[in-house]
Amino acid sequence: MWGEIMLILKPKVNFVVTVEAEITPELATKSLDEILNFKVYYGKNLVKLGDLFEVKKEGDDKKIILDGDFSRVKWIGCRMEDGEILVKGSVGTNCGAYMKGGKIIIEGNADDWLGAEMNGGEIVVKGNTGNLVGCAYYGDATGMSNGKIIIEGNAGNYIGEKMSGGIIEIKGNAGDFVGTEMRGGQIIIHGSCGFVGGDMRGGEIAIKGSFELLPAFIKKEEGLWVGDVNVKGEGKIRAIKS
Amino acid sequence: MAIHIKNGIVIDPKNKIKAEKMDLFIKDGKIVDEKAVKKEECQVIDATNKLVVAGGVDMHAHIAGSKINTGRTMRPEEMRVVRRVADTFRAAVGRVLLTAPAIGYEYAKMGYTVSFEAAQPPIGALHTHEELDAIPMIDKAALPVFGNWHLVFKFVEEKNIEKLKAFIAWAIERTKGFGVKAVNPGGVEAWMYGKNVRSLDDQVPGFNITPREIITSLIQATEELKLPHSVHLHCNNLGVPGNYQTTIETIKLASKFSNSKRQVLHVTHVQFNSYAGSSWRDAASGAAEIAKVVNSIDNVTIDMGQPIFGHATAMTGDAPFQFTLHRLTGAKWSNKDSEVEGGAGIVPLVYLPNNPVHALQWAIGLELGLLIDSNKVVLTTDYPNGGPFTEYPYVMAMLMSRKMREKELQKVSPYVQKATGLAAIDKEKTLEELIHMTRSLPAKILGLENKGHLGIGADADVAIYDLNPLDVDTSNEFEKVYKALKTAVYTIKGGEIIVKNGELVKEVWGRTYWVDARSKVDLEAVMPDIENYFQYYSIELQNYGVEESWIRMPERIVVG
Amino acid sequence: MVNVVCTFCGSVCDDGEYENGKIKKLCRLGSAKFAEKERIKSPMVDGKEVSYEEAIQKAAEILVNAKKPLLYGWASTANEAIRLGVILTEKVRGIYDQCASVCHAPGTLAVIEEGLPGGTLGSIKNRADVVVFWGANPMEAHPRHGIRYSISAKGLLIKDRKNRKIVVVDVRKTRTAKNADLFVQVKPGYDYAVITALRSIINGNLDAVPEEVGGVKKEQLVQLADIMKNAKYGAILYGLGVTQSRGRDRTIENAVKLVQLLNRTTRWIIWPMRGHYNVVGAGEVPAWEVGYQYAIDFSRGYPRFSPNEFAAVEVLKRKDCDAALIIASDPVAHFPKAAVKHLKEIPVIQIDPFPNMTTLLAKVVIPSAIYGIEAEGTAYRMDCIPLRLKKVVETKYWSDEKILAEILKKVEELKKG
Amino acid sequence: MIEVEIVTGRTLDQGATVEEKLTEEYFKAVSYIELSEDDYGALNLKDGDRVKVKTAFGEVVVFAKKADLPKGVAFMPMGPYANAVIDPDTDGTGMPRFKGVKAKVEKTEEKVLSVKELLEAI
Repeated sequence: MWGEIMLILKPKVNFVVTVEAEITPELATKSLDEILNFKVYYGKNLVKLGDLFEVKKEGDDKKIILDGDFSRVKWIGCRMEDGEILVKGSVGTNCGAYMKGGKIIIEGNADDWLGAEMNGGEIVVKGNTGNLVGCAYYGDATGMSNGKIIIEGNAGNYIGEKMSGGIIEIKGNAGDFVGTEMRGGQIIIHGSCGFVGGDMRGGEIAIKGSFELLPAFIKKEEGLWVGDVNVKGEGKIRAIKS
Repeated sequence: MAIHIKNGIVIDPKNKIKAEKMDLFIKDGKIVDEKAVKKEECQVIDATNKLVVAGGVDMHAHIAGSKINTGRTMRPEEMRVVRRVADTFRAAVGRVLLTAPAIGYEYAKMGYTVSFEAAQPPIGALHTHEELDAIPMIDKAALPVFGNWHLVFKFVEEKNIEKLKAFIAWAIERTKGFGVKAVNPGGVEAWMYGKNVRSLDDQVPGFNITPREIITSLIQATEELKLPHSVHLHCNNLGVPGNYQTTIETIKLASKFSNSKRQVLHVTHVQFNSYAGSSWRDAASGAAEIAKVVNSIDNVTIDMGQPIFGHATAMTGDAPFQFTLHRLTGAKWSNKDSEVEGGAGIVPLVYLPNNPVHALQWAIGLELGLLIDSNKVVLTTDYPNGGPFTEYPYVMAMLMSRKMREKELQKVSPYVQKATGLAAIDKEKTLEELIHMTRSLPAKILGLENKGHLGIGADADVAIYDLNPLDVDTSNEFEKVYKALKTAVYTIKGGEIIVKNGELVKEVWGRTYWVDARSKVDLEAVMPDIENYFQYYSIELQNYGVEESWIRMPERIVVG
Repeated sequence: MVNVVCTFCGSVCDDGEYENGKIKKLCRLGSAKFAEKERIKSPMVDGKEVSYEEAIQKAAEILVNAKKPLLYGWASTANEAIRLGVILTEKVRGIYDQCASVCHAPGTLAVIEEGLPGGTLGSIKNRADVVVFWGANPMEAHPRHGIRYSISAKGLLIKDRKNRKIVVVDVRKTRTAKNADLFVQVKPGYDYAVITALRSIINGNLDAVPEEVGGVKKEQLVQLADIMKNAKYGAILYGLGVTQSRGRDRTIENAVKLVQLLNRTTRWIIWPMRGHYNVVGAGEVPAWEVGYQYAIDFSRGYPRFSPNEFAAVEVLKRKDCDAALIIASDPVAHFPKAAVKHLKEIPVIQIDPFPNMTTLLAKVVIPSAIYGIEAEGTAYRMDCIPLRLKKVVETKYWSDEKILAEILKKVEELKKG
Repeated sequence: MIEVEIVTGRTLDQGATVEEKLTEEYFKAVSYIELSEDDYGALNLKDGDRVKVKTAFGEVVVFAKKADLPKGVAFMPMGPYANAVIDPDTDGTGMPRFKGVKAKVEKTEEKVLSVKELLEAI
């Protein structure tokens, strides 16, 4: 999809346990030697990237292709600020966590914690995603605060909890507890979902399919509810007219 | 092995040594006379031009038991700060709330060798001791809480001091505790009905007694028992604007009593009880008034409860206050009503320099530290209520340098200028005073004769810092002072080198002190009352308490 | 006759009387605990009987050689053993998880979000005029809870059952529900919505509440809200009906918010009905040692917490461990099939007094003494009250504490090479 | 065939035998499903009859019992039989959904596996 492909990684072993590889497009700007020696966690062992992946380097631009099944590789694109990552297969947990800028495209599925506490940039998932998309990590006050996540398939539970800004768009269905404690930003669901907007203070959730409204929202007009009244919230839940 | 600390500059206030170049000798865990060692067999530590002092003594921190542990559970965001990856030592994590290994390691690195858990829920005593036992490096003890215990209420109501004494002796033995702590006496019982007490003369719900009577009875009993430490009091009305008057009234309760060795009342984290004004909108400092009273009375000591800007977690036995704080901040809140003994609460908070109230609290702490006679005020942050204990060096440097205070005042809310007298205080305490406030004074207040000093026979707990007291200008070189005090060049605990150049070199396990005053009372006389009251407990009397053999390294201090 | 502390459920009744193999005062579960039953006869490796030393050597080798071992169980052992287990997990850089992760761990997540406004069982017994069991059935899971602490316990202010109102909220009419003053039947999966409705009613937002929520009529919701508001001292005691169904931690979090609200005008507490006798210790000990209660990964040499990655069921489903030590627990019987599958594929070490389904697939089996009968140690009751477990019978079996201490020693030797 | 939502949980019998998992008593305590009177009747069941419980996650044969339950709600004691059919998805919480799993239940002549056979079948 890009004119020039700058760094290509391909798994070369069957991962016995998951791998934690905090790879960002920044890596593509390093020398091949540095890339091969980049440290990743393989269970308790700190190993070289080159031990687990085939590495092909074709330039210095901040672009990476992850070619193959990365569903057992965690923390891809975590804290990335710019550049692009294309995952040709599926990706493991915490992909794009704390992301500030740039773009991640996932052709397969994404596991839990996609774009957690994301603050900028864009993530596109062609397949489905797991749970906790754009959420806050346990103990933190704010989830996604900026940026965009587009999911072409379905998403799991707990989407956009404590979200304060940015957009999450789900083309398929979402699970339960969408936008709990949300304060800002927008969640758009083209399919259906379960409970929405518990303790919502602000922001908007728009849903095309069916959903379960909690007994803490007041109907303002046809297809528009405001709440959660228990936190004197001004969050909007909107039914998208088809 | 014996150790010879050579050419250090020693400050040892208890033994009236004011920055003297001298050698120290250590053998079998004690400070010994030069003649007691063979010099050629000693490990020599060259302390040339370095400050040599006794290990620090933290007399009031929350380091073990259900409160801090619930705090940890509540706050995974605190545990993400990695201080140490596991190697020959344990992994250590925590931002302000630390794991047990991290607590021991951080105290040791700072040159502190003793810390007291300041509020032990009696029925949870075994939990507190399990956690104390998990803290390496330091000596420790726990103060069980008495101020809302129904059996205390009963004996106070009956005005039966003999039974109260017997009960206290029984309870501190059962809890393997060190002394008598009281938290918001009567107020926590009121909280069981959703209320609090507001003055020393409010009636405690369900009992015909007042906080005043609880406090004076506890002091009388403690004094008659001649416990090493006095009553250790967290006053009523904590955290309420205008509370400084209650604090002053409370301090004055001590004037009826006297003790030739020590204070008869220690009032703790007084910063939280030094507010003038009628609401947070017009709150101001009551520190000067409190200082005046403390300075004029000979039998009361205090500790600061200094807030440090940044993260903290409020955790006290003052359950109604914790609920108020939760309402005020909207933060998450844990509460624990404990049988018929008391309660506790936990609320995370963060002290922000720009927040007028937080800046006020910060300034009040410093005012207390500056205005109160150095023989009566101990340095604490009421860890983790005011913030980390690891910032004691910041507080020390601030008390020694007006210049540093002026610099810091620039960064805080201007509200401090009108609501406190901090900016006008030109007092600069000396390094010797600060060594006293962090070593010899807390040891004296706690009645620990072998701690906080370097005289012959003292425990060989020594801290060596890269600071020459004969040379340093504490008024101007505050950055240097702060940095030097933050990390010890050497920490020696019980005669073993545990820290070198700020790095851990050996893991040791300290002692747990507890006080046994049973021989001074008629336990038989009080047992029927205790047995009768156990119908209101959810465990059997025979399963209540902690045996010495369950503790890693207990040390019994017998009274009488 | 000696006093014993029961090591079955989270009630940890400490008034048992034991004499010559006979137990008095305890419930059917407690009596079963003290009854003689089949034991694992000897340490075993690959089904062959070996010495303790040989089994421990093998166990240590498996743990040291693994890339990421899972050390799971801990709810039915003493704190002293748990502490060594946490240190062992840290040493081998594995994953520590405990039974709460299939039991009450969602409650821990709720504590993280909103805290735990609670009290000891003694405060309920002495003060509670209203007790709400939410998705909890103590009559079967904690048979003496009602008599000792909650339903009919005689306390300081509440002298008998007549002074106390018992409410049960559940999806089915349990034995506990049959003894309640009010039974509120909720449609499975709608506890969260029902709690939200109660908050709305108490907050004065009756308009936001439709005529029926989660199968409960508005009228009954208003009735329950009134009972709650008018309580002098109320307690919500929740069980697995909440933690294991739709909403899990979010439902509990919502209940904590309800309790926060109620405390503005009266006194309420909330507490989980913890299952195993020391499942609380299995969380408290790692909390003070390494900062978290469960689902803790040490692969980087320091602890990290993430329930959906490091809780045992997820670890196994994701095939994210290559060895397992199972202690004082039987995941093969209690985990979903999809998780058990991976246990069949990796070397498993089991430490337990009794043969169970995990024994059937374990490579190394190390039998242990029973705490509270054959070994002494510390356990925390469901309300975190510590109790000392007693040893009343001599045994040839090693305690978990001793077994773990020896494994730890061996692991250190192997690591030094 | 009927459709139900299964909840699982502890029972006194399960609790009393949990430390004897390889015994007949434990087998009896956990290898059944409780159905409402309506559902029980709809399947024409009688004492000792077996049913096959099928969910999206597996199937298992257990004994059927009648109990005081709302129609459409079924109860299984916690243990290996329930775990053969419950939802292993933790929805990101680490906790599988042990309660509230949609299932189809039908009468069967197949035998109820022992716990050992059940493990072998995984």
